[in-house]
Amino acid sequence: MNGGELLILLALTLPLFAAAMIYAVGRMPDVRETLTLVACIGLAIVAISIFVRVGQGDPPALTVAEPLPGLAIAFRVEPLGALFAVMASVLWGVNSLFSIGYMRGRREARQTRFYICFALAMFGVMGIAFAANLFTLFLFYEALTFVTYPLVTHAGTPAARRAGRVYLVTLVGASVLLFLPGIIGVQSMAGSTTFTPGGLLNGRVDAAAGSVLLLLLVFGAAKAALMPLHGWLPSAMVAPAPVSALLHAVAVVKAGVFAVLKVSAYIFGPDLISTLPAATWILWMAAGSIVIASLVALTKDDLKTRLAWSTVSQLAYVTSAAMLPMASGLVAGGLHMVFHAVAKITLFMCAGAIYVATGANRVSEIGGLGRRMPWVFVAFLAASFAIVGLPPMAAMWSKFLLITASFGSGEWFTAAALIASSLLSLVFLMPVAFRALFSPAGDGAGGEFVRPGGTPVTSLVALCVTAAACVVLFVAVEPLADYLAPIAAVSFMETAP
Amino acid sequence: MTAPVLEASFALNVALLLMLVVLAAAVVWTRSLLAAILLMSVYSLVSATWLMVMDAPDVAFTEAVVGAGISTIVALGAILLTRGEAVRVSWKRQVVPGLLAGLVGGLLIYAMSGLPDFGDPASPANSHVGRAYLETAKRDIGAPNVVTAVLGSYRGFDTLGETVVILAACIGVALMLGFGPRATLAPPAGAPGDHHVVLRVTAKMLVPLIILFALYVQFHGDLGAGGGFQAGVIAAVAIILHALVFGLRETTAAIPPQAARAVAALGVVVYAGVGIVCIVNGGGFLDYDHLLTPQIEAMIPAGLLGDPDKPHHWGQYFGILAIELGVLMTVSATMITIFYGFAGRTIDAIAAELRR
Amino acid sequence: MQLEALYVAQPALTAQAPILAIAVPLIGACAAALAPSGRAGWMISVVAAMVSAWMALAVAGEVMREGVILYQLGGFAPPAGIALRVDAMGALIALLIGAVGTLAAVFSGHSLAAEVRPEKHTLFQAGFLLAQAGMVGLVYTGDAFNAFVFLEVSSIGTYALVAAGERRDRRALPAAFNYLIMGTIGATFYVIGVGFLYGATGTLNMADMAARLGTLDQNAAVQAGFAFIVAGLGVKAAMFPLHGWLPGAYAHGPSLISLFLAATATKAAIYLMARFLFEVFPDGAAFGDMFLQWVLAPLGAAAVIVCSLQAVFARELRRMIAFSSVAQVGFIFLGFSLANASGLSAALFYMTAHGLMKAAMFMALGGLAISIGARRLEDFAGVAREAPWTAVAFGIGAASLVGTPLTMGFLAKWQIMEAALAGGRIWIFAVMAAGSVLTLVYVGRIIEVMFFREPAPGAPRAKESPVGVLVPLLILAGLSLWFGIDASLPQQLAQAGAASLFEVRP
Amino acid sequence: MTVERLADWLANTNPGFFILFAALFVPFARSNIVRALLLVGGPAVALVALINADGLSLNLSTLKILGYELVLYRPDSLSFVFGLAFIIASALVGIYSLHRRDAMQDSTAMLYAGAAVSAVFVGDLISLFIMWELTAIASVFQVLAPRSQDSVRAAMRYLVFQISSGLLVLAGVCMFVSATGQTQFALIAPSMAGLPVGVMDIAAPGAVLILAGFGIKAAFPMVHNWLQDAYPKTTETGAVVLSAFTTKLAVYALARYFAGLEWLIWIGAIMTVFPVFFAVIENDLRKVLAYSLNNQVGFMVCAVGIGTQLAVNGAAAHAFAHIMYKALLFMSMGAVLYRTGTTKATDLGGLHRTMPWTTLFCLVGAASISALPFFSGFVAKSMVMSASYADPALFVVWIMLLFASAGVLEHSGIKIPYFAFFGHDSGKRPQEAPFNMLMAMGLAAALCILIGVSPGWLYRFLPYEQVAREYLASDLWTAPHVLQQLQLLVFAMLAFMLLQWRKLYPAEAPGLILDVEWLWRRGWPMLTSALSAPMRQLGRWAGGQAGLINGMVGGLARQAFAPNGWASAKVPFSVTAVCSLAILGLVLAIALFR
Repeated sequence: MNGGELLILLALTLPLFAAAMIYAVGRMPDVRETLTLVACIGLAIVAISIFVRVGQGDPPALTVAEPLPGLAIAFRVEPLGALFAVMASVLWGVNSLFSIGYMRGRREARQTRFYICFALAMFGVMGIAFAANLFTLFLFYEALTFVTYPLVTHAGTPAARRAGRVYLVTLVGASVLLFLPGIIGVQSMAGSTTFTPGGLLNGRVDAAAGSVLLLLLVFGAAKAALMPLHGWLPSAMVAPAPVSALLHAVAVVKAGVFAVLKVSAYIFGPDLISTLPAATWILWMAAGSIVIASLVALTKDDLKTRLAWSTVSQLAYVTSAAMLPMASGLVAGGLHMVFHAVAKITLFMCAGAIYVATGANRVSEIGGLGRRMPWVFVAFLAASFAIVGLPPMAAMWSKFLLITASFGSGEWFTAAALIASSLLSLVFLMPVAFRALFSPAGDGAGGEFVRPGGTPVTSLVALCVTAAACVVLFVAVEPLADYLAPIAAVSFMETAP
Repeated sequence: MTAPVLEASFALNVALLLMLVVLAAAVVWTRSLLAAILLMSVYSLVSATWLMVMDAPDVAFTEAVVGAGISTIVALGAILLTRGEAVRVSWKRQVVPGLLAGLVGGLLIYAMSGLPDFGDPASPANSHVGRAYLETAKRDIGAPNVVTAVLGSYRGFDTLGETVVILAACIGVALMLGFGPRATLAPPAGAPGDHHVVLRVTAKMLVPLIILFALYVQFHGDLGAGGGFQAGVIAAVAIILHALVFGLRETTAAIPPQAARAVAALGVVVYAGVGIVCIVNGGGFLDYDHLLTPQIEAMIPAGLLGDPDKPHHWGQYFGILAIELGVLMTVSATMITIFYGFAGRTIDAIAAELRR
Repeated sequence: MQLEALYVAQPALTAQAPILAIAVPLIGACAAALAPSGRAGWMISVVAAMVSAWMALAVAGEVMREGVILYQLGGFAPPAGIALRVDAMGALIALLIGAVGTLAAVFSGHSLAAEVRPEKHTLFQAGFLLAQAGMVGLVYTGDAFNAFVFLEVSSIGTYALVAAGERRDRRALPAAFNYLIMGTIGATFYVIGVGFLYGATGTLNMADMAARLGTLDQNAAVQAGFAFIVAGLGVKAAMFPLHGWLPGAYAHGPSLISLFLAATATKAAIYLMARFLFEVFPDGAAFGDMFLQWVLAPLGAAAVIVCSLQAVFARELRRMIAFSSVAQVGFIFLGFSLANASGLSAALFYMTAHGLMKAAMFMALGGLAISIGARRLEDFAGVAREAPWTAVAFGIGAASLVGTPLTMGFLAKWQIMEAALAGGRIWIFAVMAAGSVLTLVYVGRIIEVMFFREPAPGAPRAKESPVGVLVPLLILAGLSLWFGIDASLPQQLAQAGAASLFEVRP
Repeated sequence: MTVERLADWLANTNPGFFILFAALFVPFARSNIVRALLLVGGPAVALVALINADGLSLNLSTLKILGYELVLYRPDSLSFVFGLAFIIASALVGIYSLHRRDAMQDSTAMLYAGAAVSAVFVGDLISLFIMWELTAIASVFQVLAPRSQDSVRAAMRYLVFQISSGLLVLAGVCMFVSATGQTQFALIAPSMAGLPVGVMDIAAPGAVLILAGFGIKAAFPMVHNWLQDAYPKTTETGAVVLSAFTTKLAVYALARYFAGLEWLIWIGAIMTVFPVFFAVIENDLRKVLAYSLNNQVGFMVCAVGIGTQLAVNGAAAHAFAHIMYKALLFMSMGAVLYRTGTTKATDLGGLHRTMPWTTLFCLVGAASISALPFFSGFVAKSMVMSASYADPALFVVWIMLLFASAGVLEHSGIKIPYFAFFGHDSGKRPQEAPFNMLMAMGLAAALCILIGVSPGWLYRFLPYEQVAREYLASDLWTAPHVLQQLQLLVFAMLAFMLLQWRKLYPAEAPGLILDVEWLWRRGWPMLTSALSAPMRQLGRWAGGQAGLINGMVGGLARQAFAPNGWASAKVPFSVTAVCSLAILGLVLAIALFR
């Protein structure tokens, strides 16, 4: 077993091991949470090592088993996956920090199960990130659905159970009805499902079959919440804030768009995508998603629901990116995946911090709160800027690339949707921070803190870190983009004038 | 039907078949279950006659014994436990099934056209395997009755299976009816036992005779119609007669239900055991030619079984004999078990069980 | 795993293995019937079933090495004598029967005590062994009439065995009666069909029959025979809408029987139907193709959709799973209806997968039934907390049923769907997908209740299954998982079996 | 060595960055001295850096991002004059706001100034966009600073306009870049007389979008309301900050990319004219200034549109002068607001008694905006007027500008000082403005006078220095020029007095005057309330279509398959038996007849 295989194995087993250990020490909260943090750090180190190796042109690979000939459980890391893994593992750490404050602050029940499921979710994410073929990706993709189900239903209320049912039915239903058929279609057309640079199906399918497969695979990745398969995401907001933060802003939904990106880059390839009419249809759907979800977000008073709708809109950015018949779109999508994750997790953590401190979860209740919770709302403001795509937030770059790519490929419709959605995001996000920070005190139900002392310090640290990351990544965009360039087989240095 | 000759047998055939049709219609028609059972018994008898006319004595024998005999008794026992009349079913609910049955029947008659003519010597049934049996049975088996040769040896595995089916039925009945409280089939109180003295005396005389006949049928199977199945049923009839006349307690004292079940199982053991012995002796399962090892054959006194120099089939001979014994045991014991199962299960006993 | 390298018995024993796989449980049944106590009966049952499974394994190895095995009974060459004729397909199904039978026998030690009156135990074990012997015989035999005999051997006993569930659930009696009537209709149809074929060909040996039928596909008697055989086997295989007997029989019978029947009974009938469809009747006969395309496939699809929906709305857990079995038969028929090697191979694989997972699910319920006599779904609320291992094993079976990756069920669905796609039958593909979703819905309901719901106050508390139940249960669940990761054993057999029927090399 | 390197570094870094950098520390400055040092020091360093800039060497500082070359610093004579003005304004603002201790407002004001300075010095479209958006973001905090419900709402409206502008620019830039691959303005088109102005062809892809984006920021007619809406709602310092940068940055961008575009002439002309009417009747003096700001920017836009070397000079000079005197005017009004709490004309009057210095500085500002000779306005505006006069085709425009000049004289030059400091005595006797305010005002006033008296100082920095020198030498101080301006002044004064005396001066509307703003302030809520029902419907649909399907399909299925439904009622075996017969018949029929 060489170092690369060991690293992949570590990345996969570390979360599992952590889950087992957390279970074992479940009765001792301090040990349990220390353990979680240690695991987070460990996983982040492993993920970063893999990231570095990929950057050095030495991508780790590992084949675990081959249930049927041509159907292997195999891993092979490529830049997008490495980036995804680093993003998820690092944010897991941040989010764990946040969770500790949140869960203790709320005195939530079943905390051990909560941490276990998080660790298991990371297992799923690592598998998705490193999968060498669609089948393996599917495997972990499903695993991720199932291990996050207990988190969605964490509250155990009828509403939570109902949301959990919607969650499962939509995600697994789409997987079974669309994604899996798509994979089988790929397998039967190409004889394998291995992610191949330049596109596995490129040159092997005609436009009709390719279109059908593309539709199946893109809509099948329902975690990407492309309308009309987005309903699960807002309803999953019954989950505790850390779950919304890590899973429904980062891991789960990003697994969806990650799958879409992988499919686009490695199963179809930019060349094939550019010839498929279905890609255009999906672009239209995505554009519709972007605008409609933003409009709906405007009408939501519940903060987390509003954020969830914004996520629906933002995820459609990445889907659009994957469908653009232009290689640089893929890079834009990959970047946006990361940048949006950092921003959205901040917003959700802020929402959680507000909730844990004051019990307020509606936009109309937070007027003037900013005076007592300045850090939270400043972070919220920064992340809002990032969602809108304003400098100096990293998301500006991905949006810029995306719009450029849309215009470059003649998809002005997508570009218009992106512009419109930016403006709409501005309208539904900015007032939150503005009202909290700049309205006179006592505008809303300010009242006393539910939790003495307000937001727990660990939570505060976590959200400030990610808010700062939004800015830091603005400067670090260039290396990231260069890192991702191989997935689209483009080099910015060469193709850009 | 190449030549439209109105032979006697043809007329007989037509008459018998018409009777069968009428009987079947009557069975469907009548709502009295008792009448239906009796009509079915008659039906069996007529069809046995018809089979006889068709030159199938073995089948006719079996039909007479099983269809007209034992199943009637069992069915009679069964209606003791239920109502005497069938539920009236609205004719409307019979329309669709009736039409369907008519349709399928019509299709079947149409399909008959694909079958060869009756008695056609060139028909596949007569020219292929059937012909082979006739040609080789004597040489391979040595049994004069080809039917027995086929049942006992060529297709002995089928017969084993059928025996097992009977054992399965035995087990099934025993499982469902064989346990739990029951009234003994004693003579009703107030009716003195010697009331049926003629019956008793006759029965006492008949039972051994029936058993003897059963043994004849059993051992004559090699030569003529008969064999373990028929013999088993006949033997069971003797026991059942005993129970009917002398009361279940008397009979169970002689042959306990457990013993009957054990014999049924042992019958199959005997049958299958023969097969295993063949294997142990180096042959295949039920390959009677390997039943007797040369050492055993050497122990048989010369001349006992005929000229040792002529081609002989002792293995086949003993094998068929042994399996027929197994069949006899299983069949008779099963019939007795079934009878035991039904007999004495009065409504009261079932109610008591339900209350439990 | 390379089956060719599998030598589990002496060559002399291997040569006799096909008949021993049948005869040992047969004799074992007699011995069990004679056994002095239920305990002894149980031990006999376990040993006999185990030997049968062992022999089935030996046969499977031999088949992979040698191709088709012919075993002449009575030393007579077919068509005069009866012969066992085992190909890879039969070896696979027999292996399934043997394995499930063995584990079920082990399991019965505890479950019978809870569900069947003590005095019936010996006979019950005897009936169970007979059923097993009958099914192996049915699978191994190369003779059409012999198959009928074994069909009856396997059925007659089970009617009563289902009825023996009456101690716990009085509805077992009408269910058994239903089963008896329908089973008999099926068997009668079958034997009438065989009669037609005999009339047309003069032989009962399937291979011989196939050879002689080659030119007879225009013969009305052959066509009638075909109709009777497929309809009769359709009843036995619970082909929609002839499945009326199944839900009751599975839901109300004793756990042992539910599990054994669910895993094997319909499989054996389907297997026989496959033999007739693809081997006995001439290739490309119009009626065969028409049947596959216009009867079997639509009925299979209807089963998938309707019975899955029935399962979704069922209230009793075992009934739910029983409906699911009918739906799964539909999946298998869909695979068959593709009428090519990959479709058949996939269907065979599916049969194996379904056998293992359904056995696990019913066995888990049986294990729970020892402590709680629950029927309704709600009664199982929160059992995962009280009986985690049992619940997990059930969950694995259920996951396989849904087609969760890394379970055998996934690979099974995958193969059928891939075959459907390769065969250009998009609608079958779509029905499969829709059926999978419906499966997910009802399995999701069960899992949610078992794992995520709090038990109702005052409800009887479940207890973890005893070791005697847990061990076979976990083995079954483990097999579902193991073959989900390394499916080479069933895959090789299924592929070889399908290939030999369609005479293509894999 | 180190000193050299430091100088080199200074000379090669965008001066705006120093201000941005300094701004980051402002929130953490606890002591007043440090704060003052930062607020003034940042611009000072920037000024040093700017003056140190080694000429016009291209690509002084570039950065590659995503394959595009960002030119972070590319000074030339056009950007120099704007940058200089911004830096000076930034320092003035810093001084002016020293009396407040509002870290948020100070730091964002500085960020804003820094972004604006950076924006004029960057050399490519992408960087311009980034800075463009930064000014928008940073400036909104000025509007928020009063921390009232009203200001939050105004801030939202303001931000929507600013970000819309940015997004239009972004869309245009993306379109342009994707079509041409070119981002550096210096490389887009050949320079005009050695200076890259008006580099973008309006027919180029995305150019219209970019122009629209610039237009919003320049407060083109119909999209000007954000200005009048937001400025008067700010704190006393906020309006000063806002007035200095945003619109002038837009003018710079217009000059850089669209100089010579004929549309701009007319847009500018209209911009100069229409605010006059509103300004005359407006009661809130800061709002009057906002309208006048609009009007002044109109002159610049018009000049940019004319696009001759003289016109561009005029635009730049006017921008420079305007920043100074408009800041001065807003500062004086800010002082009034600070001391009296209002800037309503109806509530003020007679403040000169207690606020003499403020009155004086205000008068300097008024004189400047009125283009009184020897004040800065005259020096700058003349150039624009001459440029328009030079082309006979633009006679109408010249008339419009003339009218607007009279108008601005009336409402800014006379009305503001008159109503605030003289006029009827309101009885208010506020204190003189704080020292820091006075100092800032004094510096601004000094600059106004300096430029007015010695225009050569400003003309040196103009984009086309040679043309400016010639103009100074031959045109500026000619009699007709000066006389014309004085006549205008005298007659406007007379008219004002006459009207005031006869009580014919239009009364200040005490309420809120809504112009096209109506569209945004009233129309938008009406639109949203009209749309909210369908939107909610949309939301319900989008959120609940799963439930809908569930309801329909599930209902049907439930009917059929519920334990008592028709499809799951227990089937008696007789039915199954009949079914088996039916299937048999079916298969039989198929087999027999196909």
